[in-house]
Amino acid sequence: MKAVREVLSGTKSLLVGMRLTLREFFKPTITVQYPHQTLPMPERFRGHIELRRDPETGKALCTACKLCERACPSDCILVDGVKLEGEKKKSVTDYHLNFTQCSLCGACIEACPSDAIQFTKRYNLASQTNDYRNMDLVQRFKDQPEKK
Amino acid sequence: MNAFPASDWLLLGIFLAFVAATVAGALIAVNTVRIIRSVCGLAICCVGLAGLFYFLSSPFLALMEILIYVGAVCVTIIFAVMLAEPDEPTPERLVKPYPILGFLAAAAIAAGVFYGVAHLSLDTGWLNPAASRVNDGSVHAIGVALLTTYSLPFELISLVLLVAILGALAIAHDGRRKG
Amino acid sequence: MLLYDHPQVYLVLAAFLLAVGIYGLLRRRTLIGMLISGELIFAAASLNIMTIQRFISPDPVAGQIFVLFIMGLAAAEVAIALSIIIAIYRNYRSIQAKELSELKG
Amino acid sequence: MIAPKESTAGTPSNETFTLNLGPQHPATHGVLRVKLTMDGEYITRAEPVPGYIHRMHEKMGENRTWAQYLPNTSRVDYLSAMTYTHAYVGAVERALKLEVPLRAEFIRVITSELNRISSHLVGWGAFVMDLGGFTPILYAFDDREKILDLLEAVTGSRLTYCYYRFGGVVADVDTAFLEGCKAFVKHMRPRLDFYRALVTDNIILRKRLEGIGMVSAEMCRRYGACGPVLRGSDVAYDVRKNEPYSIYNQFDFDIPHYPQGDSMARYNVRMDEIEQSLRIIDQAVAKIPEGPIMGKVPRVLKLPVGDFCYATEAARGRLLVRVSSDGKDTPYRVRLRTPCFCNLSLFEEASKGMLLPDAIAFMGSLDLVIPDIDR
Amino acid sequence: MSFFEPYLPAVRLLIFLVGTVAFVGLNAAYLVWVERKGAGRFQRRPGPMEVGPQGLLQPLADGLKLMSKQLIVPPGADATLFRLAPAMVIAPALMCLATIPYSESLLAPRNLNIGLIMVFAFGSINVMAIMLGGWASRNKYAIISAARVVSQNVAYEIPMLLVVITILMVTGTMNLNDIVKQQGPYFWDWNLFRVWENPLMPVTFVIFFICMLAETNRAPFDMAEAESELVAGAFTEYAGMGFGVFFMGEYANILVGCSLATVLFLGGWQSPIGLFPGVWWFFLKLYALVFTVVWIRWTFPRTQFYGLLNLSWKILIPISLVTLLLTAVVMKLPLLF
Repeated sequence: MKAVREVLSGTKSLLVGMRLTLREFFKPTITVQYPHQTLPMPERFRGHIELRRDPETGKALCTACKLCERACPSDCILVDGVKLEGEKKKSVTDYHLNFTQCSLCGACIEACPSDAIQFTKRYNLASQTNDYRNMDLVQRFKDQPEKK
Repeated sequence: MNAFPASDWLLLGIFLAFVAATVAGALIAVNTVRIIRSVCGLAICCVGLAGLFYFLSSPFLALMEILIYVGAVCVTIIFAVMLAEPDEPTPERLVKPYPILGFLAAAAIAAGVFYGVAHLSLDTGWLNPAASRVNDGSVHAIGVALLTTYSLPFELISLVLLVAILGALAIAHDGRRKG
Repeated sequence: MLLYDHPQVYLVLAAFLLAVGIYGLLRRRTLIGMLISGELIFAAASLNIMTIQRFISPDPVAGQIFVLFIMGLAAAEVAIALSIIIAIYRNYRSIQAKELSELKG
Repeated sequence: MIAPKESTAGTPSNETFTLNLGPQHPATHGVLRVKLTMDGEYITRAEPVPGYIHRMHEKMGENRTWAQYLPNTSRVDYLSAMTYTHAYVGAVERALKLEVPLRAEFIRVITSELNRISSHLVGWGAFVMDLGGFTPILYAFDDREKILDLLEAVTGSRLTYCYYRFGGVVADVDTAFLEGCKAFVKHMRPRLDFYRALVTDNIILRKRLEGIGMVSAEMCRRYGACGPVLRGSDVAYDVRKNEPYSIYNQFDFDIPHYPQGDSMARYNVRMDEIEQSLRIIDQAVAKIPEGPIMGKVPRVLKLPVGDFCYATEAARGRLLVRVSSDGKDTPYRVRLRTPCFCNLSLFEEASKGMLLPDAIAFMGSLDLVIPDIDR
Repeated sequence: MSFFEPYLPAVRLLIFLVGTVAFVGLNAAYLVWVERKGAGRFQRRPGPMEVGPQGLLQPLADGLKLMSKQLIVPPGADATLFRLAPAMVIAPALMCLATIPYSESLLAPRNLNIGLIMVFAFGSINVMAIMLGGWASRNKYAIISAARVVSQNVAYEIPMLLVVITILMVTGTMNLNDIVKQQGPYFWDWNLFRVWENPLMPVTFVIFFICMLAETNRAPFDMAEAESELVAGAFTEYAGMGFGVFFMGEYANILVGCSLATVLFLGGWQSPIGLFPGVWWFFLKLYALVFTVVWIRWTFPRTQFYGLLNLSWKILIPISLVTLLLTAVVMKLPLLF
């Protein structure tokens, strides 16, 4: 008798399961067809870092103080700068990021005293070449058009 | 058979293929070193035999041959091979005391048997088929005959099978949890 | 009359299967190999019976039933034989016929 | 030339054979190798061989500053990264006697519990996948996505959050997050019923889990097993209740525990824990105060000399971080006492005599994360 | 009488054989697509979408990929048997499908009186093929899988044959087309609903369906390729088209099983509502069953091995014996009065 009851309740549980999946079958899909559709990145998305621009002068805010270099747990930042004539602070001439080692922890941004670096929203960074071994952020900064 | 001009030759070809399968299967079954291949040989031989049964106007037996021999007997044998002989025989094992002599002796005996029986069957003047047949030999007729004329052997066979199953269980069950 | 309508063809084939089966029984060293050879001899017998019932017997059912019985017996035989082989393997760790000579003592 | 009898009368190696489960195997979910000695399909000995993904997380702590070690903590058990960071941050805060603002504590609790749910969802889905049911893991991922979206909006990352800092959290949550949490709790409760009907009540699953993989409380004690494994053996031990940290004593929740000690009990513990986490989130979202999110933290961190421990309840059990300081700005030693390592170590004893599929189910019920074992 | 007329039967035979092969090939390829699409829908994702509209060319791309891969024979494997095994899976399935009556006229050139036995005879070769493939791979997982396949198939052959005997008692013929013809033009005439001959007929159908799932090694009984336990079981060492043929053979066997269920229980090409009997009804029923198979696969976890055997020996075989006896009693009941 117990066996019969077990068979019946077992069958019922199977049928319930099948009903549930069938109901899911007719619901619309919820996935995003990635290369064709993309989602907006949230505000705090952590991409690789980039140099920020001073909205007034249009120059990089970075003063090459090298705090980010020291804060980085993975030693992937290399900064160099010179002191230009007639300016109070140094300005950055060389900012290399070894992105293959970067873990996007954000320690550099937190360490920066002048808020000169920020996260980008780039994420499609897989590549078959060694492109990101040595990202020249200064060059990238120069290539980018100034935002009006 | 539906007759179309080349159908006889087609049938002959199929027949020869079945004969070849039977012969080749039998030879593989006794001559290979690896036991698993000789089971395959048996399976091929049985498929060929099934085809011959078809030519002997018994499709039912042809299918039963496949069902029982290929589907049951061969599978059981392979299963036993898996259980009982997990490894290929080492070369050392294959060395026999008198390799050539043993082969010659066995071959001679087998050839003698073959010659005798084949000679007998070729020399006998075979009668023509009986003019009228008792029934049509269909599955229906087999079923009726099994339960009327041959009911006693049928019951005996079932008994033998039952005893075989029980015996197999009893023998194989012993020592199940020994290892 | 084509080849497949002659009883002799089937009978010679049956004789061949029988001979091969005997050869295998003599040559094989393992129990399973012997079992397979035995199956070949069964096959020879089935083929003979079927030939006779096809070409000579007035009752086409009898032969088929005999062959069915042979198949049943073969299945039973295989079941028993294999269980014995497995039991032997458990005791002797081998299915070589030679190893079993210990049974004598 | 007759071969000697012993050569064919098999050796013991004929009886059993060795089966390497892994390092690449669908059921180990990572690079764990278990060396199985099998007798047919029965396991006579199962020897876990960890170390294939050893990344020296403890050693790395010794050559970077206190703050630089923070990203490492999310990478040990990548499925419940929050609780790991919490333990490390907690240890350092205990050493420095830092005050954490109340709002930051609430945020920590909410994000930790969300993280626990997402971890249990993955664990549940992977467990059912080990048992051959592929669909549930995708339903679980659907729900997990909602959590990840919430957390990503706050922390900027979906897996290795690195969100807590000494003395608080790095960024404040907004009302959208809190509303999202409320909506998620509302969404998740019927989903749990759905999971129960689809998977938990399924007769096939019950037959596979009930009475399989028995682990007694005594065995747990011997091996130091913790978390759902321990609670599945009828020990209601939960760090959040028994040695309360953060502000967990302000919330009303139960410790689910089951007396059977089998795989089903561990499964049920996890499912019930999701419900309890939802309860905690519900209360925390309702009670969260306004205020700062960072306490006063010295610019350069130097811990006083000594050993400092902090235990949290990670999704897989009790996680203890012990930091030793010799007064410099880098740790002298960071020690992680991770739950999966202890949970795995009882596998060898408990899986003796099991069938292979049962062992796989048992391993799934331990819910192992391999980097957590190897560190 | 034209020149070609005597050849017509041969041409018809040829067309039928080519048609069967094409049917199997197309189905095996597109059942993979159906499975992937179905799995996708059950999991609320669209499934293959990239190759062709709705991913319709995906099987083609898969086939191309598999064909371009090398068939690796692992060292130590029995190369002959290793290569032979995939062929042994697909060939019997073709033979089985050749016996199925797709419609009243679209059936095997020789109307086989024992079509049912033929299906079972050739269906039984499948076990041996998977077993040989597993054994020949010389892989521990594959050998475990091969051993499982045998005990599973032996266990489920018994209730399946008992159920088929029940059907045979009800219909009294082994000719598949006659079995279909006996089932009338309305759905209550199907064998499935012939409760006056055997009150447990729907249960019989369920048993048959479960056995069919087990015989074709489908989830939740996919012991042979339990991927979380045995990696890919007997197919672990197969690469490229060797694996592809095994895969096709599996789907061809599902097709055989579902066709047989359609013929034996669901009235084959008979219309359920008395209108337009024909091949389309057959396919409708067939693919409904195939869909159910996919549906079951993506709903349940895998059974445990002893659970599987217990289900067969402790539940299915007793119940099928009961239905067998019940059918006999009901059929002979009129003799009592």
